[in-house]
Amino acid sequence: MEKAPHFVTDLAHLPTSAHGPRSATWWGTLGFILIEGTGFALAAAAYFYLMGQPETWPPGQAPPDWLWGTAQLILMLASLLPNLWTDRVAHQEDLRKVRVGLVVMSAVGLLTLVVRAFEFGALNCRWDDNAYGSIVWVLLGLHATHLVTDIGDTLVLTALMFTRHVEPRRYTDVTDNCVYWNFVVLAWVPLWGLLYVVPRLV
Amino acid sequence: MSSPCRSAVSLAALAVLTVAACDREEREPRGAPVGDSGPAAITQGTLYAGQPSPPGPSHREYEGNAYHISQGKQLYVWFNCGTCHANGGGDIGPPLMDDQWIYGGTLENIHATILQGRPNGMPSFRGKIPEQQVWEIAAYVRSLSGQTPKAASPGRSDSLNAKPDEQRMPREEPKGSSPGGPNLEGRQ
Amino acid sequence: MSRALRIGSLGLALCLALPGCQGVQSALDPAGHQAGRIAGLWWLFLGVLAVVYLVVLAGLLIAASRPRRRGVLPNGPSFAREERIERRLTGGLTAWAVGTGAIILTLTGLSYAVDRDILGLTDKAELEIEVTAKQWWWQVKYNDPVPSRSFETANEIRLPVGVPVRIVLKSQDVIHSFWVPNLHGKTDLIPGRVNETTLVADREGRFRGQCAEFCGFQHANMALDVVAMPRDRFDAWRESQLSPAAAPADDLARQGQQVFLSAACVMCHTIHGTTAASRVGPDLTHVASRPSLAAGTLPYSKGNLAGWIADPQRIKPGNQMPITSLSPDQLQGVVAYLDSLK
Amino acid sequence: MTAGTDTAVVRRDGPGLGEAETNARLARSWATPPGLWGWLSTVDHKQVGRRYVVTAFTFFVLAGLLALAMRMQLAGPERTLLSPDRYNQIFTMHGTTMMFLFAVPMMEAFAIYLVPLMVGTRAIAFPRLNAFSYWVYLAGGIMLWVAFILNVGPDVGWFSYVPLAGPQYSPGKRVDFWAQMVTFTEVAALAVAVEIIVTVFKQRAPGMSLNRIPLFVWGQLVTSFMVVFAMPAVMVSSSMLIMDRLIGTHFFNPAEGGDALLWQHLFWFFGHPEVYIIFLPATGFVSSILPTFARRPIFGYTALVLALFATGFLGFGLWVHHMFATGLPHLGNSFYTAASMAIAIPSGIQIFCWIATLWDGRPRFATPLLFVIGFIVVFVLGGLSGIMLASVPLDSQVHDTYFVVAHFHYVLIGGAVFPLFGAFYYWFPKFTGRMLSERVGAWNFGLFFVGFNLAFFPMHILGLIGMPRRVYSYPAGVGWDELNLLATAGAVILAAGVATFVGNVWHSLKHGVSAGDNPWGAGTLEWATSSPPPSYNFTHIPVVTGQEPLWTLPQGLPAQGLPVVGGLRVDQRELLLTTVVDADPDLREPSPEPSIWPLLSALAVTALFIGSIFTPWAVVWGAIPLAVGLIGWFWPKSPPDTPEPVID
Repeated sequence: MEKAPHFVTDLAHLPTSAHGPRSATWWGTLGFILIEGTGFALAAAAYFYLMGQPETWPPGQAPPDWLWGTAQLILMLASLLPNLWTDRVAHQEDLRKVRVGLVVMSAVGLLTLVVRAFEFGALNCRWDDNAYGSIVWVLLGLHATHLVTDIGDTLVLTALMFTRHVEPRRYTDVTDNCVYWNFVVLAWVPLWGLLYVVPRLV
Repeated sequence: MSSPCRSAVSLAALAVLTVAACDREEREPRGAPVGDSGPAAITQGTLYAGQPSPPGPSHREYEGNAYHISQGKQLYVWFNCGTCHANGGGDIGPPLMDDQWIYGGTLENIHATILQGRPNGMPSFRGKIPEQQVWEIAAYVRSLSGQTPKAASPGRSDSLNAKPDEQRMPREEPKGSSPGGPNLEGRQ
Repeated sequence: MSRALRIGSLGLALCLALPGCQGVQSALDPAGHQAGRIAGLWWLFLGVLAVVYLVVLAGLLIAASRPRRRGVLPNGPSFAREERIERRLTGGLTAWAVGTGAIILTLTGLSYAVDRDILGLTDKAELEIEVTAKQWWWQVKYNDPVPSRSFETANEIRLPVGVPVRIVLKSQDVIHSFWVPNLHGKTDLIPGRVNETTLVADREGRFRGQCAEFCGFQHANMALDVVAMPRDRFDAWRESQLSPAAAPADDLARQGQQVFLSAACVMCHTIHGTTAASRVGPDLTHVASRPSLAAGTLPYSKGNLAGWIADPQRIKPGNQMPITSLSPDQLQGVVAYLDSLK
Repeated sequence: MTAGTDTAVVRRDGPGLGEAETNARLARSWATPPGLWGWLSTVDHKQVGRRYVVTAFTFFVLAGLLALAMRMQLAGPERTLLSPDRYNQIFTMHGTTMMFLFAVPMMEAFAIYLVPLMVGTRAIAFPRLNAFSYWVYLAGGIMLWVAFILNVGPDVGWFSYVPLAGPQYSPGKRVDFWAQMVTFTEVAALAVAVEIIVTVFKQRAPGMSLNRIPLFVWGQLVTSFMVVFAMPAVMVSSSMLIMDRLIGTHFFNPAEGGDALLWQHLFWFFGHPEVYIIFLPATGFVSSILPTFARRPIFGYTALVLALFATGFLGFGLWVHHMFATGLPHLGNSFYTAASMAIAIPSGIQIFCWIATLWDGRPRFATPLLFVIGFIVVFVLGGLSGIMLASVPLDSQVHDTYFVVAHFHYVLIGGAVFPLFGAFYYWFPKFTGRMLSERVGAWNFGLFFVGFNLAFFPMHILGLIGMPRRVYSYPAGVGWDELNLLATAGAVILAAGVATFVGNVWHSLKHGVSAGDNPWGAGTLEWATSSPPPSYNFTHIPVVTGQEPLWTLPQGLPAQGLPVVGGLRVDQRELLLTTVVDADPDLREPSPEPSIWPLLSALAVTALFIGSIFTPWAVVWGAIPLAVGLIGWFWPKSPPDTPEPVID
């Protein structure tokens, strides 16, 4: 081993952080999105499976009131605007704007939680009424869990951005967080269809 | 690696957490041996109705045991207790999930009630239901009002959803044991 | 078909060399059309796949023992790929993959054909038997368009030889699986669903069926007897089963009946012609005519019956029959009474 | 050059820094703190991987002892060594432990240890997540076994079919412990899968383009993707089960619109891919061992990679063949017959390539190769009986009998444990720096091979002559007695084989022959560093020029003279990230320091999961310490990283 190694390249010029698929964290986030997306898909498949069991769907009750769920849908789709904006200013590493974006996203996130609470309250069933109630609560709860974790992440990032921990890698954390919020929003679109539209179609 | 040390520590911690589990999870199909004093002490008659008997050895064996309570639930259905008591809400017979106990709400009281029968319709099952099964049914009846440990009480049945399952029942402290005795007439 | 038969008989010869291929619970000792077709398919698969296996083993042996072109250097340098050999091996690989594909395509086709053939029997059923699985025994009901000609028994199925019988399968508690290997493959009994299968016995005999899906404590002792008998004897048996239970003939049996009707027995069992009418446990109207006790756990005999009633939890721990506190006299009476219920 | 570039401040890997100095600085940067604290806070993938190996092997031995207990009970008819209640717990624990606590974690263990070495990087991606996954796995395993010892062991089979496992027919907490154990191990497995995917995608050494990735790494990559898509199914279903049991949902209650078969669909959507999750890494062992001992590169690299993909893909289309007896429509079943049989094609291709490699090689029959040959003999038989099971009519007879028991032990022990023992013998020198005894190894193989076949071959016949699975007892006179006794005798010999292995390891750890860097003359990168490797894996990141970098060195360079790249920091933990397809150098990213937070977070998760068995509110209050743990984990250390050293 004491022989001189055969250096072919010097990589000192390489950058130490990058956004998107160049960074490892982005791929890690993608991995967890895949896992959770599979979870959503399987829960949705269970919904369709259970739909085939009783005569009517929802069994013996009216479809859930669509007001709060649709409000949630609109709120979430609207939240994509500040989210994408935050993503852009994080790419530009503009600290002031990133702070604004994160504060807005934290507020929006907490608002979606409030709306989610109303959604649960307005449901047409309890989880222990029947299998329909069970799967509805689980789908809504599964998505709510994702809301909670992403909002937790956003809040911590927001706090970090107001401390001395600001460095280039923080901006890539912000962009990864934006990617994750896009997923949470996009997951809600089919779930909303499943919970509020499908019962009206059958 | 000092894995033995680590395992021992974790083991001890978990053992403390679950130490009560052994009795709760035992599945003794022959039934727990209950001393003769158990039923005999109560079969003194309805004079003592309503008086909570001192907990006998059977308490933990049946009330704290998930298997026995679950067997009791099955027997409750099989022996058609629901014909009079419904799912515990009461119908022809008194409800079993509230805090009112005409003839006492301890395990021994309920055991005695099943064996001896009571006026106004409760038949005696002495000789018809083996001792061990009576204890199991009594334990189940206690679970209907949340008197058994939650970890041992039954979950929902694979049947129509008529009421919340026993392990989620609010605990109803028996009240029918005031010194004035039970108001038997009130039930008639 | 004749090819399958040839292979089948070859296999049968092989099978005789194995211990216990013949048996009351053997898929390789078929006594019915379906089991016969499946056994034929099995021997065919075995033949084809055994050849494949031998080819692989031979290849492995040749590869491992191939004379070395050059000496072996334990940790010497490896040698590189040679174009010529790579090409030869690639050709071999292609042929191997195509061959594998052809074999599995053929086997899939054969399997499908046998499946169709077996299902073809479904529409030809002349009798209907409803089997309800319970932890851990089988309730068997012979359905008849005339309700009064329906009757119930337990843990035994009797079939007329050569007559396809529809078996309607239900479960009262957990998932069980109905399996009589000498006659047919298994079908699950699933709570909330109704399944069907068809049985036909080609020859007389007594076979053993057993629950094949794990169902708890006493899954191991949940068996049933299947008796294939000629049509006329079957019809006679059927008539006898329709009659109510025989009245006790002597004092001991009479006393036993009294005990039965006043003790715990009556809480669970039915005996037609008496006041015992609970449907929790097996119908005992003709219990003494059955080949076994406690769902195939014990062969029927008076002694086994007494032992079973005296302590069912020793013989089949965890089963739903409780220990009753009958005195020896009472026990003797009950046994005498039940033994008279032919 | 600026003033500060004398050797004292050069903190980069490069010609300017001597080898000894580079190693010393890397050792300092990548060191794990000493003592207990370091032991609890380490994020070194080799330490974590070793723990995984030892823990999973312990569970293997425990589950094996349970198997022996079962064989003792079944040695003769109507034996009463074990009560039915105890037996049911034992066979459930055996299956659960083998599948969830041994097989999958063991394969992950090898991935955690070897993948970073094989792709030529200093650490696994997300090392703290890796440490966390181990603690969670350990907690889940201990929880299940403590429950079992306290008579709260699950007793409904490793598959936990409802309604038997549901609230009505499984009173108490036994099944809840099973369901939460699933959650524990799946969290761990999913975390490892993400780490492996990212390590393989982003951290390969420069030049390791897709067509140069070692087959072991390909196997682990495909496996990780299968984990990502399969494990959520069992998490969804076990969550449904525990909710049915604890808060009264009705997923599996037919009276309220649920269905018992929903469980089976979800469980087998996970359960069948699970078999390949165990088998594909084992094919990686085989593809690593064979070229080394045949002394030629593997034949059919591309075909083998495609076979991995095909298996991984088809593996998701077969689950219904576990449900042929449930009365599903027969036409649909035939589709699954075809799909199940089709998987024989990629398997056949793999077998051909391995035999061809051996055929064209100059094999040296060391213990690892013996186990690989045993693997082919045993696994092919299991594969062929699998073709029988794929046929609907044949399956209707042998489903849920001892034929199936024989089949999947041939597939899983044959397909995974034989290669695993080969892998132990092969990589033990790398893990420990010492060789295992070859002489004892031959005994180990012989006992294991003979014992295995004696134990499991008779079970094929037992199943055909009617013996169902999962019975604690069987009657005399049905004709099952002799074969069962034979199987028990085989099990004892098999156990002696495992004991021989344990003895070999025990002895060799202290007295084994010193191994050196590359005792087998192998070609992949894990052999290009010392045995055991240093905390930073490689002094310099190598440049890869072929599938077996140590065999295809550029002309004139000796084995240890791989071309390398310079420029990475040596004063801090830094990794080289490369592009996904071509592995071109792209980025230098820091790698996390040791931390106690993964352990604390795992403890919080443990409290939450175990608490939730007893009250659903545990999910709410348990989330608070968990949140604290996660924030502590991800909060950047202060002061921020020292500024980049500058070199002209």
